[in-house]
Amino acid sequence: MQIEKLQNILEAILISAEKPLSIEKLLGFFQPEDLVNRNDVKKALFDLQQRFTTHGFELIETASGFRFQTKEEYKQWVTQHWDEKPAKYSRALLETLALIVYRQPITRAEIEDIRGVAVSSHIIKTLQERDWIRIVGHKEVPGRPSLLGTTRQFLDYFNLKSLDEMPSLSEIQDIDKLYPELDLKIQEELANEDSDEIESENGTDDVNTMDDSQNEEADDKHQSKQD
Amino acid sequence: MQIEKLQNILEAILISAEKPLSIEKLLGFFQPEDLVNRNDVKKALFDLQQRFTTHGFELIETASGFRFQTKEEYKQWVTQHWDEKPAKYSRALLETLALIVYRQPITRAEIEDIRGVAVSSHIIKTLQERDWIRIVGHKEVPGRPSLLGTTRQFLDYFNLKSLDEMPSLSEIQDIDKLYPELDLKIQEELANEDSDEIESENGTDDVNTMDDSQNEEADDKHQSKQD
Amino acid sequence: MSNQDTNQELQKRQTTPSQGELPFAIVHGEEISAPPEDLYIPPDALEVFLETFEGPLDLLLYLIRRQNLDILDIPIADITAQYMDYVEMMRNINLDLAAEYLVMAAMLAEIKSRMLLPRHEEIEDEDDPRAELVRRLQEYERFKKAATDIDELPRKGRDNFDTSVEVIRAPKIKPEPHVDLRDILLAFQDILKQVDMQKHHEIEREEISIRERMTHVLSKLDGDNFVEFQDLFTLKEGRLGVVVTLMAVLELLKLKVIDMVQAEAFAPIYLKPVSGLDEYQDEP
Repeated sequence: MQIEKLQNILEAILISAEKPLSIEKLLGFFQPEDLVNRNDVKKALFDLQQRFTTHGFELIETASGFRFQTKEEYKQWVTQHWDEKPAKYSRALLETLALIVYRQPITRAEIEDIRGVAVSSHIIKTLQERDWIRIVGHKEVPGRPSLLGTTRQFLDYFNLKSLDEMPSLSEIQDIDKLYPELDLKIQEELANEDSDEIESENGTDDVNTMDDSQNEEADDKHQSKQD
Repeated sequence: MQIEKLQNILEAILISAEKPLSIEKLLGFFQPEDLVNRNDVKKALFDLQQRFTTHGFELIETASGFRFQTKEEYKQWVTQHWDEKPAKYSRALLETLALIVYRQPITRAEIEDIRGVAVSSHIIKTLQERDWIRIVGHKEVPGRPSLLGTTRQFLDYFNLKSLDEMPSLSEIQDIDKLYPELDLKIQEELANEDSDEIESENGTDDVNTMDDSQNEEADDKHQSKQD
Repeated sequence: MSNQDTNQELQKRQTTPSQGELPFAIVHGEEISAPPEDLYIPPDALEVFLETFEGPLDLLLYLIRRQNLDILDIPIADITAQYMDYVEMMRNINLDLAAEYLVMAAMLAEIKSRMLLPRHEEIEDEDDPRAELVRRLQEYERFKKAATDIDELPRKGRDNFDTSVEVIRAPKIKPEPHVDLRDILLAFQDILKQVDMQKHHEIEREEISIRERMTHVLSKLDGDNFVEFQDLFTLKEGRLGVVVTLMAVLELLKLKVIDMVQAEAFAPIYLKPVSGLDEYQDEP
């Protein structure tokens, strides 16, 4: 058999193999009429190793035989096959975070009081591990509960210089108008112009409608990110 | 990024991928700081395809993207990895699939109409489980039967980029065009009195004569086609 | 059921041919009492053989192709007779005969009888009685061919195989969920709505800057350090900044989160978190 053909056959066998293959095992792939001997295989494997030195993967020899593997230097890209999609935070977590942002320093009991439901330790732990909140002190009431506040990392993540740049409550009421562009400067301007309207809107029955449209918009955004 | 490095990274990504990857998906493996754009990827993939033409495996493009696979000419060796023989598909399944491929969107009743027999639910289920076909809609007739069509996975499985690459269907000949010719022939034959033998063979009425003379013509035609 | 029975059955049928039918078993003027040549096979094998047909169209195509006949010009009487023989065979060996075969038998008989009628050559538009059958046969044959073509396409797992290589991976990093600033705003807006409905104005408009400064002040007081009141102020921030800090300190005092200590009049004022009080009690 021609050396080029033998090389290609060995390549095809090895690239589709699930385990390393020894020279003996490789020889087992050939029939007597293929006229392939141990030395031929050995030589072809050696040539193959040379052939792949400049590639993104290489032919290496381990204790149990030869196998192709991706090169170490490209692992940062290859590993991304197995990257998990980032999870989404729960509504409860976001509400807790929002309260810590706008009402800091705040105790867990106060958060629970406002939200009307218990705040799980898991949520607080997640936010702390993310370095977005931390305990900034203790309230001098029975039990001396921790007071929670946001961190520098929180501001960095959202590209804020300070919490001042967070939209004010009145601006939040008008959030529909501000999106899709989350430009704080635009928000400020709009808030100033439309502040009258905001208040009047606030009193209407449109709450649900507003909610839905926001959710929808949020979903759209999420999808477009996934695409 | 240097073209050689990009090629190697793409090689490493594709050789370790479990599914074909589109250019968009491949782009997703890079960070902004990698400075890789769509055109770079496209060009690198093209070069890679060239690079592997002389190898035991190749980089091909199918409907969902690019993938490495062993070349067909080495299958007799590669197949020996596995004890089991690759699945064979029944004629009934293949004919049903062929109708869905060429006549999509098509209902089950329409398939049955052309094949002249009932289509077993088992076949439809198998095709769906293989992800080769799917319900693409419903026909607006009583009962709103499902309309079946092929999937991208079907194209991937058969190494196709699009349905255009399927072999074309054979032509249908028009029986009506046969008439003038047929009449002429019969008259000729009658004039030549060549039909004696045939008549005596069957010893019966005109109908059979006609049938047989047609047979002869058919044979002639067939031969001339073979010539 | 034996071959013999089958033959008898066939014979019986052939002795009573319907009008105008050309009995297939009368060839060269002689009665043939045996089934067609290629049916001389054991019943078991016959069953397998018959089952290979994908239906009446497939069987008809087989009969036509076997004799090299032109599909456009089928000798309908011959083919009908042959077809009926096969159907009869299937029945005789108790093969589960699909209804489609009988429907086709009826169709063939109908075509045959129409073929028997004298043809009026003056009527130009007269259809060949076989036209519909021929159309269906051709249509079926195309897809029969297409099925073969598909089967011949190189395919994954039979002709081409996936690659499988060892992968050198980087340590796995679980990505943190992404949050839009907007998500927080929406969450807070929801809270406001809920609160509006329940307790009125528990959360009032409030300058967030004071809230932030409270955190800031607290973080400066964090740990073991006493902080001098004046150190909390940054003059660069101007009057507004100073006022905000002062309000933050007052708010914290009100909340009893921090405590203010002054040893004597005009001495420096120190601030400390309430939580640290016990530890520093003995200090000046």
